[in-house]
Amino acid sequence: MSFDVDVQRRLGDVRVEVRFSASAGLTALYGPSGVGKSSVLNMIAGLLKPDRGRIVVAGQVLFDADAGIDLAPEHRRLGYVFQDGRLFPHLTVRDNLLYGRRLGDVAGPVAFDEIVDILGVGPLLARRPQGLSGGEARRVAIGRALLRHPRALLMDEPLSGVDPARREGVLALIERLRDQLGLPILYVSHDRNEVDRLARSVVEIIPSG
Amino acid sequence: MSFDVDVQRRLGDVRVEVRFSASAGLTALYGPSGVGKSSVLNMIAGLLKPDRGRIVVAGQVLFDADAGIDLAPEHRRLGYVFQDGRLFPHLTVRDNLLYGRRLGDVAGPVAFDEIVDILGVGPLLARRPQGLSGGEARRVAIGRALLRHPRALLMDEPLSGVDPARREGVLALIERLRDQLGLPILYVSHDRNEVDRLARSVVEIIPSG
Amino acid sequence: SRPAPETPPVILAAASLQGPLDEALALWAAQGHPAPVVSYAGSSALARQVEAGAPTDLFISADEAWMDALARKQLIRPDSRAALVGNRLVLIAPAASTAQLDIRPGMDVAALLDDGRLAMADPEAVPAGRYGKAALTALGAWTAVANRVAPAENVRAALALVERGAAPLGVVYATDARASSGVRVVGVFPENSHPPIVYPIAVVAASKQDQAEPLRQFLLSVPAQDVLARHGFSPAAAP
Amino acid sequence: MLTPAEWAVIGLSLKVSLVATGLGLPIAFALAWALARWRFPGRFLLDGVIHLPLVAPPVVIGWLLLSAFGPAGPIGRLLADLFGVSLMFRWTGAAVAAGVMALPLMVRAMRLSIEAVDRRLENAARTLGASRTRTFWTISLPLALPGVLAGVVLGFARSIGEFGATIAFVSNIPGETRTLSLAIYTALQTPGGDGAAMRLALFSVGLSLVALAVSEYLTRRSHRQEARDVV
Amino acid sequence: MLTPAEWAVIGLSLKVSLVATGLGLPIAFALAWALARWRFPGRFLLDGVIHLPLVAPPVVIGWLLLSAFGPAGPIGRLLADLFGVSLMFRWTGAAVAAGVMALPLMVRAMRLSIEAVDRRLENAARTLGASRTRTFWTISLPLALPGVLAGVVLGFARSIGEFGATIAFVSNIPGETRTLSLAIYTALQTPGGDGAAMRLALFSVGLSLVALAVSEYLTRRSHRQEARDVV
Ligand SMILES: Nc1ncnc2c1ncn2[C@@H]1O[C@H](COP(=O)(O)OP(=O)(O)OP(=O)(O)O)[C@@H](O)[C@H]1O
Ligand SMILES: Nc1ncnc2c1ncn2[C@@H]1O[C@H](COP(=O)(O)OP(=O)(O)OP(=O)(O)O)[C@@H](O)[C@H]1O
Ligand SMILES: [Mg+2]
Ligand SMILES: [Mg+2]
Repeated sequence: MSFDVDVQRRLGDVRVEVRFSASAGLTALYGPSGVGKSSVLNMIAGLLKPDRGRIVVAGQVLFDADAGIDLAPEHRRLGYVFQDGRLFPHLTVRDNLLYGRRLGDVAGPVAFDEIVDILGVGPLLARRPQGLSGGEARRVAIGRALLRHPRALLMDEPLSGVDPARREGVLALIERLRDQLGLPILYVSHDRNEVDRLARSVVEIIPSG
Repeated sequence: MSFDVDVQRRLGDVRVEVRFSASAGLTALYGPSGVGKSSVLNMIAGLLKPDRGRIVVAGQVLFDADAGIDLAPEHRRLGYVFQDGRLFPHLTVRDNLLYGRRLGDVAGPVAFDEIVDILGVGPLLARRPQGLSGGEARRVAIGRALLRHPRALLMDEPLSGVDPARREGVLALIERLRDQLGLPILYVSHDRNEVDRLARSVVEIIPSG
Repeated sequence: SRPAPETPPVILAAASLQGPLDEALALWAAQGHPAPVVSYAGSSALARQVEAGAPTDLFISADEAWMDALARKQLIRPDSRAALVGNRLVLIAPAASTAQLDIRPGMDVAALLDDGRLAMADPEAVPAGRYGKAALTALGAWTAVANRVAPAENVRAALALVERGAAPLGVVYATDARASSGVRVVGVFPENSHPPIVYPIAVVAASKQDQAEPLRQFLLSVPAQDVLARHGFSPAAAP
Repeated sequence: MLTPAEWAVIGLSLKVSLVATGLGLPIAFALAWALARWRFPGRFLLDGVIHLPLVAPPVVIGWLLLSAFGPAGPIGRLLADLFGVSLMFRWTGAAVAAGVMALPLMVRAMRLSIEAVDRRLENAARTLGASRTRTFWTISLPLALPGVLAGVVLGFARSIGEFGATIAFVSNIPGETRTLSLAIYTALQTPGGDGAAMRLALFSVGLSLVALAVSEYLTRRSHRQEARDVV
Repeated sequence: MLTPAEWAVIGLSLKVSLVATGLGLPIAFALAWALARWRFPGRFLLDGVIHLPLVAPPVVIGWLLLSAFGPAGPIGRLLADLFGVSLMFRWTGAAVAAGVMALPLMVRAMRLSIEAVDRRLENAARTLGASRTRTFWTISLPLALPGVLAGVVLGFARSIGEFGATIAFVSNIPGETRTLSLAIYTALQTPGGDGAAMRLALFSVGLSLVALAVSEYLTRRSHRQEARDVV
C-alpha cells in the first residue's frame, strides 16, 4: 500500500473523517469544496495533527495516535505542492527551487536542469517570487516539491493556473514520476480530465455528519 | 464597444503590449502564462499605470495617456476578481462581501441573499477568511466583486479551485449577469471549456518580442 | 494675619535641601502665609530655568558658581543675595567597615582605599565634588587618589555607592551622612581645608511677588535657621 | 496604604502620560506613515530628528525644550502671544516633554507595522470603491494595529518613566510637574527616602503593567483568531 | 576639531554602545521569540519585567544594578567568585547598564516582526526537509529581519543616549565609564559649559545617524524589491 490513511479531525464545526488505502501509482482525492481534502494532505504532511488515527505512507508509519508515533514534517520526506503556493519571498526562484535539495545527492531522480526546462522557469531563476505571474509561481512551487527528492508526492490542485501549453509537459512529468520512479502520488483536483488521465484510483471524500 | 483597450507597459524584461476592442457580452482573455493577462486587468482596474495607451470601458474613458486622463481605481466602478483572492483578513466573510456595497443602494441587481446562496457561502458568513478552504475563499472573492454593483467585471481565473458542483451555479450566474444585465465581462481563463461556454469573443494575447 | 495673596511664591532650591527646607517652610505657612511652591532639582537645571525666564521668586543654589552666573546676567537682585546655610564635608565608610583615619595633612587615604575607589560627587562638575577635591588637595591627599575617584552624579549617588559597598570610602556632606544608617562617618574635614560651603539664596530679579523678600528674610531668621541646624546644616555668616 | 500626596502624584503621572501618548499617537502615526510610504527629500533627516530624543541625553532635550518653549523662546513667545498659554512649570509642559521623549519609540513600532501592511489588500479595497481615506481607515489602519498598540504601550511606559527632560524643562513642582519619576527622584534625594522611592517605583510598574494588559487584550481582540491551527 | 579627550569619549561611547547592542541582540531576540511564540505561565510577568527599564526612572535601574552587580550583590559576588570579574566602575558595567535600558525597545521591535512572520512559510520549509533550526535560520529570521534591524537601531541609539542608569551604577570615570552622554552632562553642570555640551551632542547625533544609515541600507538590501509595482 502506498497510502494507508485513517484519520479524524475537528476543524471548527466541520468534522473531517477520512479512511482509505491506495495502492501504488497516483491516487486522486476528490470531493466538494470544504470537505477536507487539503486538511488530509496537511495531516499526512505532519502540519495538522489528527485527533486520532493512523497514517502510513510507502510502508512507513508517519503517525499513529495509539502508538504515540508522530514524525516531524521534515522527516516524512514528502514533496508537498500547496494549494496556496507558499514560495519564500526573500529567496530567488533558484533558491526556492533548491531549498529542499538534500545535501550530498546533487543528482536526484530528475535533474535540476530538466525540471527547470519542463516547467519553463529558466528565465525566472534570478528573480524573487514577488513579481511572478500566477502560473509562473505555481510552476516554481511544483519544481520545489519535486527537487526535494521525495518518497511520495502530495499535490493540491497543482495545475490550477498553469496554461495549457505547460500543462502537457507537467502532466507528462507527473506520469514519468509515477511510472518510472514508482513514486506514490496523492493528487487533489476538481478537474475530471486530469483525474481520468492520471489516476489509477480515485478516493472520493463525502461530507460527514 | 464594451472594452476598448490599447496599452503598453514594461515589466522588468517583459513588454506587455495589448490592443483589442470587445463588443458587449463576455470577452475571454487567453494566452500563455506570463504573457501579461493579469497585468492588463490591473491596468484596466487602475492599479498598474500603462506606459502609454488608452482604456475605455462601457463608453467611459478610464485612462488616456495623451489626454492626461487617469481615473482613480475607486471611480472606475469595476468588479475585479483577483487571481490571488485578496480577502481582507481582519473582516468577517460577511463584511468582506459587503465591503464594496454602495451606500444607499441596498438592493442591487442581484440580491445579497441570492449571491450568498448561489456561492454556497452562507455557513461561512460569520467566520474570518483565515480558516477558509481554497474554494471557499475563491467563492467569497467572487461574491465580493459582484456585490460592488459594478459597471463591468474583470475576472482572473475566477473558477480555479471551485468544485464542479458549485461551478455550474457560478457559471449560470455569470451568464445571467452577461445576458440579463448586459454587464461587460473580461474573463481570464486557461480552461477551454469555460471559455467556449461563456465567451462571445476571445482575445488571444501573444508574447511580444 | 494679612489676607493671603492669590499666588504663592515659587522657590527653586538645590535638591540636597529637600527635607529640612520643607520643614522650615512649614513654619512660614503656619504663620498664616500661603505655602510656597518649591521645586527641588540640581542647581544647574534650576539656574537654566531662571535664565529662561521661568516665573520664579527665590533661587537657592548649592554653590556660588551658579548664583554668580545669574548675578552676571542681572537675573537676581544683588542686594538680596545672602548665605542661607553652610555644610561640612565628611569622609564616610560602609557601616560595617572598620576603617580608621585621622583627617589631617599628610593622611593616607589611598592606603585605606586598597584597590577600591573613593566615591564623591563629580569633582569637575558638582559643588560637593569641587569642595571635596579642594579639601583633599589642601590636605595633600588629592594626587594619590585623583585617578581612584568614582565621580557620582550628586552627593546622594556617592552615598549610595558607599552604602552598597561598591566603594570603601566616600566624601559627602555631613547632612547626608548623618541621615543614612548604611554608612559610618570616619572623620570630618577641617573647615579651613576647603572654601566655605555655602548655599546662597537670592530673590529673582523678575519676581513680582511681594512675599519673596519677607520669605527670604524669614529663612534667614532664627526660627528657620534652627530647623536647618537641627538637620546638620551649619549657620552661614552673611557675606 | 497611599498618602493623599502619593495619590496626587499618581493621578498627575497618569494625566501627563495619557495626554503625552494620546497627543503623540496621531503625530507619531503620521510621521511613521510618511517614513514608511513616501519618498521625499529630507526623509533621512526627518528620521534622524525623530531619533534625536533617544540619542541625546534627556537633559539636553529638556534644555532644548526650555530654550524653545520657555518664556524667552521662539515657540514659547508665540504661544503666549497667540493663545496666552505658557508651558513653563505646567503639567502641559511635562506632557510635551514626555511626548517628545516617547516619540521615536512610537514612530518606530508603527512604521514597522505599516511597512508590513499588504498593499495588494489596499488595492483590492480601492477597486471595491473605497477612497484613499476609507481604505486607510478600514484596511491600512486595522492591519497596522499591532504596531500602533505596541507604539502606544512603549510610549506610555516611556512617559511614565520620563525624568531627565521633564525636570530640566518644567522643573519639579509638586502637584503640577512632579510626576512619579520626579517624586521618586525627590524621595531618593531625601536622606532615608529609599523606602518611599521604592514604594513609588512599584506604582510606576503597576501603571505600566495595566497598560500592558490593556494592550494585550486589545491585540488579542483585534486578532481574534479562529481555532484552526495555521498549517 | 576635536580634542584627544573628546575622541576618547567618542571611542568609548562607541565601544560601550556596540557591546551593549551586540550582546543585547541575541538576548532580546530570544525574549521576543518566547513572547511571540510561546504561551507559558509567567509570560505576562516576563513582559512586565522587560518593560521595567522603560517605566522606572533610570536612576532606580542604576541602583538596582548596583545592588545586584555590586561587590555585595548576589550577581556581583557570583561573577567575582567564578570568573574574578567585576563590572563596578568598568566600561563593561556601562555596557550592561546601556544594554538593560535598551532591552525593552529591542524586544518590542523584534516581537512585532516575529509575530508578522507567516507561519505557513515555516511549515512549507519543514515539508521540504528543513529542521526547526534550519527553518529558523533560513526562513523565520530573514523574514523577521526588519524588526531585528529596527531593534538594533533603537537599541544602539538608546545606548548612545543612556545616562541616568550608567552614572548611578558605574559613576562617571573619565576614560572608563564617561561616555558621550555623561560627558555632555558633566559639561552642562558647569556654568558656561553649554558650548562644549552642544559640540558633544552633535557627535552623539552623528553616531546615531550613521547607525540609521547602515540599517536603512541593510533593510533595503534584504528587501531589494523588483521594479514591478505591487498591484
Ligand atoms: N476554525 C474553523 N472553524 C470552522 N471551520 C473551519 C475552521 N478551519 C477550517 N474549517 C473548515 O474546514 C473545512 C476543510 O477545509 P479544507 O481546506 O481541508 O477543504 P478542501 O477540501 O481542501 O476544500 P477546497 O476544495 O475548497 O480547497 C472547510 O470547510 C473549512 O472552512
Ligand atoms: N519586475 C519584473 N521583472 C521582470 N518581469 C516581471 C516583473 N514584474 C512582472 N514581470 C513579468 O511580467 C509578466 C506578466 O505577468 P502577468 O501576471 O500579467 O502574467 P499572466 O499573463 O497573468 O500570467 P498567468 O497566466 O501565469 O497568471 C510575467 O512574466 C512576470 O514574470
Ligand atoms: Mg483545499
Ligand atoms: Mg495572471
